[in-house]
Amino acid sequence: MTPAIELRKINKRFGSVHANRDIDLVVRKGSIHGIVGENGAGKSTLMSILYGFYHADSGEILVSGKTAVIADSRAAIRLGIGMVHQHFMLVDTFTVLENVLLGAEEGLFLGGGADRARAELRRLDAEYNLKVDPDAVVEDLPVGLQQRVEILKVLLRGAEILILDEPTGVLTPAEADHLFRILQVLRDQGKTVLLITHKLREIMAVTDTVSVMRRGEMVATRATAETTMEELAELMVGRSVLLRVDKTPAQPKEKVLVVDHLTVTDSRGVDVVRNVSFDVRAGEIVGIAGVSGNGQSELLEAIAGIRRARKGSIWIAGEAVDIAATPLDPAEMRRRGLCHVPEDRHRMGLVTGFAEYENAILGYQDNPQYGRGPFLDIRAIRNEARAEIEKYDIRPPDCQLKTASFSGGNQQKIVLAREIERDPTVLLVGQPTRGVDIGAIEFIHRRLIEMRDAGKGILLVSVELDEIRSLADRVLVMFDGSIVGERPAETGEAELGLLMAGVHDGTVHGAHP
Amino acid sequence: ADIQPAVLYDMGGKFDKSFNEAAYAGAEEFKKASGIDYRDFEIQNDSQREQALRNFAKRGQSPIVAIGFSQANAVEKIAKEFPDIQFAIVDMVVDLPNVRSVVFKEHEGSYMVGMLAAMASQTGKVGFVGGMDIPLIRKFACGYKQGVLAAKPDAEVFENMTGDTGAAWNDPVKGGELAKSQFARGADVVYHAAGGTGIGVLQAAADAGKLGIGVDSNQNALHPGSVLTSMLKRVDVAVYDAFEDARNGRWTSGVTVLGLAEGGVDWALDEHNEKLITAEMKAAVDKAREDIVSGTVKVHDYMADQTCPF
Amino acid sequence: MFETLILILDSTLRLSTPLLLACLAGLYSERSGVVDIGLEGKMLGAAFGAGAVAYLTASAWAGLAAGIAVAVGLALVHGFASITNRGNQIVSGVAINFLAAGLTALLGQAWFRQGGRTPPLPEGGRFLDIVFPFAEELRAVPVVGPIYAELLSGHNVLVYAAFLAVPLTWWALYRTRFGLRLRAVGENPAAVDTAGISVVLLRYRAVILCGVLCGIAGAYLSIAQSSGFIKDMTAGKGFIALAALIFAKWRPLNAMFACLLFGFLDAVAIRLQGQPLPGIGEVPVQVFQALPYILTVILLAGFIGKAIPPRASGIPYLKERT
Amino acid sequence: MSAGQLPRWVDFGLIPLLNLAAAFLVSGLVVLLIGESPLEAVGILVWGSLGFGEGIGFTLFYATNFIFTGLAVAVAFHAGLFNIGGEGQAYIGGLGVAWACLALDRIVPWWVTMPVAVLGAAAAGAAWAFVPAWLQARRGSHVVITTIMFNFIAASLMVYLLVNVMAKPGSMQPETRTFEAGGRLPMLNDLLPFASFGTAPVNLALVLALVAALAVWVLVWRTRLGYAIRTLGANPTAAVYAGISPARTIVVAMLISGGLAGMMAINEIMGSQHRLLIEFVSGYGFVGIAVALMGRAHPLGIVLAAILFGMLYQGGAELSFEKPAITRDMIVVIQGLVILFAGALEHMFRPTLVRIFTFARAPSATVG
Ligand SMILES: Nc1ncnc2c1ncn2[C@@H]1O[C@H](COP(=O)(O)OP(=O)(O)OP(=O)(O)O)[C@@H](O)[C@H]1O
Ligand SMILES: Nc1ncnc2c1ncn2[C@@H]1O[C@H](COP(=O)(O)OP(=O)(O)OP(=O)(O)O)[C@@H](O)[C@H]1O
Ligand SMILES: [Mg+2]
Ligand SMILES: [Mg+2]
Repeated sequence: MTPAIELRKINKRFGSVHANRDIDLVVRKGSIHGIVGENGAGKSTLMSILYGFYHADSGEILVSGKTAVIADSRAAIRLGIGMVHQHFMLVDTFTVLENVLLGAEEGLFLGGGADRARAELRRLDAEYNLKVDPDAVVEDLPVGLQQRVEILKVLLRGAEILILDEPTGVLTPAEADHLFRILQVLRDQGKTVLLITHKLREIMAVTDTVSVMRRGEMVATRATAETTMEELAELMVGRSVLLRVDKTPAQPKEKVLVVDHLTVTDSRGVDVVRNVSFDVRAGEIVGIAGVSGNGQSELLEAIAGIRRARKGSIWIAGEAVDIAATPLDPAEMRRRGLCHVPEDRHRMGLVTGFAEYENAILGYQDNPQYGRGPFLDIRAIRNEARAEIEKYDIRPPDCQLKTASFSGGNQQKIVLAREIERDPTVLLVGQPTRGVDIGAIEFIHRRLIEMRDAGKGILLVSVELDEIRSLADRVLVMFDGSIVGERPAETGEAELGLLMAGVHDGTVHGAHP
Repeated sequence: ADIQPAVLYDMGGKFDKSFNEAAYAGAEEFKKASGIDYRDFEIQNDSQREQALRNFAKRGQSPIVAIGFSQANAVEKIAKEFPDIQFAIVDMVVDLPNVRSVVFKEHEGSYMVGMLAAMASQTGKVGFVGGMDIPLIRKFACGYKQGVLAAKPDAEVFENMTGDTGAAWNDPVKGGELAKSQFARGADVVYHAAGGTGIGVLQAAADAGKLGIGVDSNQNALHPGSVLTSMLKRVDVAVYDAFEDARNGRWTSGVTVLGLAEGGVDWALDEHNEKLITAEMKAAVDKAREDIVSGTVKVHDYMADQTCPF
Repeated sequence: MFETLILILDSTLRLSTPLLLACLAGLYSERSGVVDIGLEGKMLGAAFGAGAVAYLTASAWAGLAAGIAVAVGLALVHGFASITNRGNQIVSGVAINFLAAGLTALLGQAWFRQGGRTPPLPEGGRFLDIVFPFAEELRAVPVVGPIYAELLSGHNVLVYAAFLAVPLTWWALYRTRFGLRLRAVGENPAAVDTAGISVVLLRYRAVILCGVLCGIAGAYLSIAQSSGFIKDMTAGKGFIALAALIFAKWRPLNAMFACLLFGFLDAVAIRLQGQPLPGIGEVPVQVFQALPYILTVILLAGFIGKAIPPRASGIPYLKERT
Repeated sequence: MSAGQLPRWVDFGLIPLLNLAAAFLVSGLVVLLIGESPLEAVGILVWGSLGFGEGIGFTLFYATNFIFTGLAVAVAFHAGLFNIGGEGQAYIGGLGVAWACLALDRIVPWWVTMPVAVLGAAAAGAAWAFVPAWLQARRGSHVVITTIMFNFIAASLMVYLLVNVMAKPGSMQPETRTFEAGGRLPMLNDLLPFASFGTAPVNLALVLALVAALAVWVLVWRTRLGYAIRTLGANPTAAVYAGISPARTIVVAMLISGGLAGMMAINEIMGSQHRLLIEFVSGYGFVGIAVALMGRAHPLGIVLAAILFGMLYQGGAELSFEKPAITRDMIVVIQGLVILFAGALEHMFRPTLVRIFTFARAPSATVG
């Protein structure tokens, strides 16, 4: 059978970076083909070339056995190729329908095309169980649903070959499973799927074949059935990797963070955090599990002093902070020993246009050790940044480089280094390993455990159930703004998954209006 | 040897449809009559006033005529630096032995056109549109009001200014709107002292079938039959005379005040507006001219006490 | 009183027309992600082109076409700099303002020798007011009469065009394929690109439309509202239009209301100027000159929330970070 | 934009030169069109601005204005704010200078008046920026609109004050009386023994401008406040995260911006005109936008761009003096072309140069 896709000697440079080097790849029709590799290995670049978003410097692409010239995405779409990008290509201010319609309008005016698209969305929902409200505005949707819109876009255009670039980075296990079931249906319908992911478990679970990339090269292709996670990890990183976190039982001491009856209202006036109470002790990691968009982000932000709480109070290291009354002041929280690794490093945790060393003091710019009076002591800051770079193995080790030029994993390490090295009493951590490759994940997890063992209290928010289960000592599950249950870390995935879906004590709790 | 005359225009530039343009016309006239070429310069900012005067002086240009009251400080300074060069300034007095100062009695000319406006008005309401609310323009407005009231004591005068930035002198659209607003309030004759803005004023008058009055140079021809008259301010004559006197060796320094008596200001009567000016009107303003020249009627000069009693 | 109001509103229409046209022009450009502070320059260039050609041909329509051609030409320069060469859009806009100010005066002087002015337009060179049927007959009818005869009737064709352009723009933006893509490219050009649509072409089309509308705005100034071009005759209207666009949060209907508001404030200030205010008495004329601007600031502070521009505006689209 | 692929001298030397050359090439075509020799015109322009002491003096005098207004735009820009109000802020800044000078010039020497005048200028300019700043910070009113409006309001206020309040009696000119020696900054010519700026009005304010440029550099890149300003400008959510108050930072940045714009008046009013007069800003505030953006909001770039514009102003004046056919409008066209080619089209030659240099460096690396 002719392969769906064949790539021959693809090369791509970005300036001095050789992102793809003589890549050969054969993708069987009607298969799910996984691609793994570290951050910056060149996976996204390769897929973007296939999708006509970038142009290869040299090489050949064959689609269904025929040489294809993919000059732009339009050509790719015409060849039946569809792509869900790692960074969503959605217009946030548009409705779902408008997003789906974009580029598939059928005619100069929107009326008819919109009706057809609506009907088509209903059909796809029926066929694949992909429900979204066509009139919802995309920026109001949780990320999981946003991704669903991306998939719908691809399906609506009748793609035969689907490329998904790190689709599960933002999904809950349940959502991910749902996605994989859809991919399997698609495969069974004869479509071809290219799946990029950092999660080897997923590779093992759904793919038929897997290719490994390292530093711009294609280093191996295996039938999934004939390989192991350990082998893949080693192929990716070039050394053997520990896939499990080693930790000893926690030894919790005094309460360092107490949250009491906290209620947070968002700009639309909806209560997004409802009457939440819990505490974190020194020397333990408390995990908050939940499907994204259930108030975890707002909870973290309220504790960190970034978002105003409507009701409730917080004690940090025994001292009360009346966060509903005092003006918001994240700086004050930091002075009290509460540090915060935000969920979204691009939006909040970093100024990507700054040099690395400048980001090393974000939030601590007023600390006395970084200067005298109103002035900053650049040398002191750089020294500290260099020390962190060394300690956290941030690559490239150049503190004057723009932060945007670091890969996601290294950017995450910059944020972690900054917050952990402040030696906080309480550390809030949101999504510490989102989009980060396994080598870096291993490192980050080890650091968090070390902190715990040094007697810090850590509040960890993650949508990765795996991460929560392997790091946390206690697990709180959030659903629709409330904490719906507390479980020990050993609790099974199934039980936590049910809680996350709002099912507990045998009843289903519907979302509040 | 021939003289080497020069003109320095004010910020509005030599084609401002106003006094700078009149100066340009005078210089051109001289060039045509005498065959002697002249230099000129349009400044772009205040710092160039001195610079340009000095540049002229260094090159031995003389006489150098500076147009506009804003040039006074610069003329004073440079005239001291170059005592052998003849300077003239229009619209302001600089008291130096080598400077001729030419000032105009704009109020007298405005008085005359004010009378004509009042007499031509059916409604007893007339308007005035100025460029910017500065003393010079108030001087125009005040003389005009006095003239209107002299001809029709119960007449009403609407007074508007265009704006407070340089654009006020080049905004025909706003000028037109101001005129229309005055027409809406019942005015049927409108006089402008607003440079390029006035073009819009006269246009609005023509469009509405009302009458406009031009300023500085003869603007009667812009809309024949719709421009009642123009208040002439003979800056052209001042420039021409300065050049001519220097050429003939009749140069005098000191202050020259040009009013009705000297023909420095006047109103325009030509084929474009002769149908609009009745014999009666003409007789009345001729009479007024005599009275002003003889001193029986005194037209109030706003600059004398910074007030306008009307 | 009622009549005064009608007259003020009438004046409002005339004053807001050029603002509205320029504002809509800016809307197309900025909705596509190309910031345009060169509205002023394009309008000025168009006013000159229209004035010059209307004088030479004695045809207002030829003048309009020339005005549009000039503005589109300048718009293409802006497009070349900011779309093709990914230059700084604000710098490019500033450059266009300078170029237009200089070139109109320079060429005007070279061609007509009247100091950058174009000569007064001949018969036919100007858009005249259109009087609706029975306007005069109906004038006497109370309330409706003045509204019909004074307010609705008796404007030139460009005024009607400007106000017609509002629903048209709304329709184009929200009901056509072009509009959908235009809005998308201003928010997230990468999304448009991956949908197989050329970002560059789309933005060029937006910028050209911007030129067309600026062209009409400029022509309105020189060959409809006035009769001829005068140097610098736009007198800051392009900047006010820009302010109106932000005020309107980049939406066509809002744009109309914003421009009407600016026009109205101007008309009121013109009307009030030189009249003693009840209870206050004689007020310096400068107060009235500043009034529209002061009121705008107050309105802005009081009623209009945050204006969030199209997300990608001002940022050149660059897919390969080379 | 990474500059890594081209040698530094190409990036910071050759490319700007090429851009300027392109601007002058097109300007030359326009000059040719009106029947003058472009070569001669360029000669006069360069000679007029740099060829002799007085020309240099004028160039530097204008550059002083542009440094102030350019820095003003740049500081706001770093905070993510587009301050188009430099024109009005500088105009009002003149009030501060005039009040100081009128009060002190007959009593104390200039060096006592100067600090008061500088403070006055900065305070007045800052005050004029305060309302737009406060409205942006508290009400979200777009600073672009409000600063445009405040330019117009400033013009009205100044006409009122100059005509009705501050004018010297009996004068046609809306201007204050001329300051005495105690209200005049010394000319650089008199200050520096070796200088030969002739009668050019370049004065001590130039030094002040350079100090301001240095201070802005320190402020933006070496202080905690500057860090806060840049963080806010680059990523407002990150600023909130970092405990930086957006409202406070907006107001502070705008006050500094307005203060810098206001200080332009020191050069014009105390340094050159020695009286407050109507419309003295005459567009320097707007040119500041171009200067700031061409200088990439960096003080050094701004100083260089300011000198370039100073050259265009002064050389342009000489040019239209020498060649009456080249009117002042021609100079505006040339300025526009320089802004276009050296500013907006700055990347035009880049791809070509990259190709040339990559080829030169690795001739064997065949591509495509
Ligand atoms: N638009 C771009 N401009 C310049 N260089 C780029 C660009 N995109 C990618 N690169 C370079 O290409 C290399 C490969 O990047 P790519 O995004 O393909 O990695 P990836 O394998 O998808 O990594 P990740 O797992 O983090 O998504 C990077 O190291 C980077 O240096
Ligand atoms: N301006 C640039 N020039 C060269 N390389 C760059 C530049 N910007 C980013 N890169 C490289 O591109 C690679 C991918 O960048 P990107 O921001 O996509 O990181 P990422 O690993 O995909 O992060 P994330 O997972 O958060 O998306 C990084 O390895 C980085 O070194
Ligand atoms: Mg990737
Ligand atoms: Mg990535």
